[in-house]
Amino acid sequence: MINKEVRDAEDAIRDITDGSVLLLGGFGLCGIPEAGIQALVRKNLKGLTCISNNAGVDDFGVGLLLKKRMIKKLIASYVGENKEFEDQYRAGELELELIPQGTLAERIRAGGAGIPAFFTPAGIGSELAEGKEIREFDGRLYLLERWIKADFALVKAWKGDTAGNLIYKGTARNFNPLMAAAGKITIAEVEQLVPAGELDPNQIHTPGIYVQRIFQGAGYEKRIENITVSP
Amino acid sequence: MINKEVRDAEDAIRDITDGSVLLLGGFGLCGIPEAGIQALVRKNLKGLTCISNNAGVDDFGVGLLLKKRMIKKLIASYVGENKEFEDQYRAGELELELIPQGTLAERIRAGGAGIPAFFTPAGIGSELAEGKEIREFDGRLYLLERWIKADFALVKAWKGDTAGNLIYKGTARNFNPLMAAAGKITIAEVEQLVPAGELDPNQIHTPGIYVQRIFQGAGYEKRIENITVSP
Amino acid sequence: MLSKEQIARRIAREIKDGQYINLGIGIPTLVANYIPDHLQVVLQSENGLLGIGPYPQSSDINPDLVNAGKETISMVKGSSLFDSADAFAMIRGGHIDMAILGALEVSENGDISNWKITSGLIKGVGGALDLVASDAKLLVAMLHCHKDGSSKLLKQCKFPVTGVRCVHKIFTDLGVFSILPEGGFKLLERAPGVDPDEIRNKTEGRLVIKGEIPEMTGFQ
Amino acid sequence: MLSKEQIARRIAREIKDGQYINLGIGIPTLVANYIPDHLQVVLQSENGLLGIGPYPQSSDINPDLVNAGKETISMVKGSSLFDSADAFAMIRGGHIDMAILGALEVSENGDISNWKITSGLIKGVGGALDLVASDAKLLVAMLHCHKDGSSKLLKQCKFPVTGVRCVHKIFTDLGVFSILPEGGFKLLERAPGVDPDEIRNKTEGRLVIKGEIPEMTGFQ
Repeated sequence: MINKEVRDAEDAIRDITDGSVLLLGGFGLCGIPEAGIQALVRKNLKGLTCISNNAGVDDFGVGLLLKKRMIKKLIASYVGENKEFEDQYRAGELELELIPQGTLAERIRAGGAGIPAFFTPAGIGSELAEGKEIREFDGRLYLLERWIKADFALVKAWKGDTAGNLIYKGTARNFNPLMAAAGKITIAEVEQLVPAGELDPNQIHTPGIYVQRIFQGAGYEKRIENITVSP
Repeated sequence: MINKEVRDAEDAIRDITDGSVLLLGGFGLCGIPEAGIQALVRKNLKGLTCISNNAGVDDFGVGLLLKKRMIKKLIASYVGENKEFEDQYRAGELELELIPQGTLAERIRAGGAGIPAFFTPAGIGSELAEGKEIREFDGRLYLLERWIKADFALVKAWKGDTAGNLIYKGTARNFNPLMAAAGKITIAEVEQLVPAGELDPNQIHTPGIYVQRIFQGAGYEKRIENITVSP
Repeated sequence: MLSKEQIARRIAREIKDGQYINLGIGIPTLVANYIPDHLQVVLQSENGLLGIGPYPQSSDINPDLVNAGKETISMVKGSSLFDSADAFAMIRGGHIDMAILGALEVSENGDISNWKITSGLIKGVGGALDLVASDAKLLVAMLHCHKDGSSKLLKQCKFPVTGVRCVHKIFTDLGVFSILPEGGFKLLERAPGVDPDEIRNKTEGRLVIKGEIPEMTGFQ
Repeated sequence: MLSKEQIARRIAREIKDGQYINLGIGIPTLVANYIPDHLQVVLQSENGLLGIGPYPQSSDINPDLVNAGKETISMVKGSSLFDSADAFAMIRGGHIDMAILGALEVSENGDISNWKITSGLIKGVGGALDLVASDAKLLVAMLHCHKDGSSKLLKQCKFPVTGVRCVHKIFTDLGVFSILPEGGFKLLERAPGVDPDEIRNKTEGRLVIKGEIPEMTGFQ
């Protein structure tokens, strides 16, 4: 096996530079690469292109990168809960590309799987179809969509081993496995890092081949966006 | 949860008829739906179209359907170890469509995922590209390939629950999860069937939504094609 | 006139045994509370779960288990977890039987606008585009009118359209409507105490009322 | 002249630390026996495994664990299992660094024919098309000539082509060859006791021999 372990988040993001294109895992604040984002904030880079389903909130997640004005372009499906985003966008300081969530997921999956383009029905009839190739298959219309790849992918898992194998937990899985496969350099942070051989090969969600660097993060806040309880 | 349990293989295949299009899981003889195939043999149907990575061997797996001349058309990636196949093919009694293994897997995955067509580099320059649309993306040539779906999918898993959730074992997973998603009616046979709630939701390989019928098979032979041992 | 909870209760009656259902944010989420116990149905969350259970007890809150509205949830027995590509493969591939969504507007030919828009800015397209383009039967749950009193049942959508000719039925505080093949909202049921004239006044698009329209029962 | 085992031993020297490698059926499978222990490499089986180990002890045979040649195998520590779509996503997506395949023929511009063909009938296309179309560095392992003495290193392939301009290096019982950008087999090394003239006689395609060609070492 190939040992992918690195010291910490700083070490893992050492070659991310101004202008890098990043995939950032997570859905809302669930399953986001907290340690990697904090290390990016400390490094204070500029001109990043960030591909993330959401933009975090003003003081957590991808929102921290927005606040420091590190992001030039954001590619996402939903940027609701973020005032910082709105201000920068209205001031013309931030580019935004909105992509339907399923199309975003499939485009990233395609990037990892070597599929340069595919057809999907999502978006037909909407303004998101403008300028895109439309084709009929079996009497139904579909849009042609391209793959998405990135210089780096930052993903968060529950458990991982030194060979880079990852197991996610609950709905914190979300975009993480797709992004892990679509990053040229994939950086995985985990809550528990174990030696290769300790995880059941049959239960691995992300095979180690997709992960170039792995480290165990500490002090995960795991902030919850909406706490809802049964009476 | 929705209870998908049926009595046995006969009950599960009750509405498969002459001329049905079937997806059959497995790689070689590993992970094949043994009980379902035996029930099909007993039913002695005609004119089936079978999509399976391999054709089994003369007296096991898909080979049993060939022997009874139940198959009109075979769609596969490799049909090496089967003399019965060769005889029928040379006599013009059997149609054959050979598809590169990765393209076969991705076309079935596309069928389950609602992607009517996608581009892949496999086959460029070969005779398998003849008549197919070729397009360049980022300086490289790709073939357009269509989805594959079927009336029925017969898959085999290690464990399953009454909600249709499946867990495979070892390399017996292979084509089974893809096919489970691409069958209009998916019939899963398992070595152990447990009540819904007993499997860890985080370890499910095939979510129950893809499975319409499930039963516990008995007396699995699990024949090995090539026994190889270390000295 | 129905409350939001009553709209959810009415929609719950559309659910059939054995269905896999995706519930959108808002009124659709409330539908889960009214699904009859004798029905076997499974709720999907497009961030990666089949088998949404009720909100957790406060002692069982799990930050790694949220729904598409980012609310903490629980799982029922027989649940399964998966990634976002698999979640939308299920939707796009026609495996989800029914989707219940909120909307800003519906047009008389069944177009829907339901993107989150704040002062002219589209804040998100989310997962709705995949749901409205799928084979799932699409039910819309919304109030009949905007806060300013203007109708949400229109000739043509004014907001950007999420999907075209995709809505099957609409459930508002005033009634239940289907979309006619030739276009137009066909009134199927009236909310208790609401007469057809009120509905006509509050519906901008073509409204078709044929014969006696039954009043919904079970809300007394 | 090298035995099949020696061809495999020679190829093993091409392997670099940290590589993910797919080994085809035949001579390539033998390469696994000669990978130096100090290298961290992972072998992929395209039916769904990363981390192929040696053949099992006879007491550990597991029918649910086979390689792409349908042989019983074992797993090393840190292995992972996945389905066939994921296995080929890895290949197609450029995650596999090197593929070592057998071949029926290679042409001087790097085309490869390696389909299983029995008396004119293509018996299978298998996974080779995806491997040869991927970004994996493609090494070919084969005997230099067919049983009838005819060359397998040709101007143009006679059998149906699996992939075009994809072969990086060829390892035969007679020598090691690279494919020149302008076409042609460049002789890099001779097998012990084989002189360039013999190689020239047995190579139908354009053979380029520049300067002194070193004899392989380590096979005495």
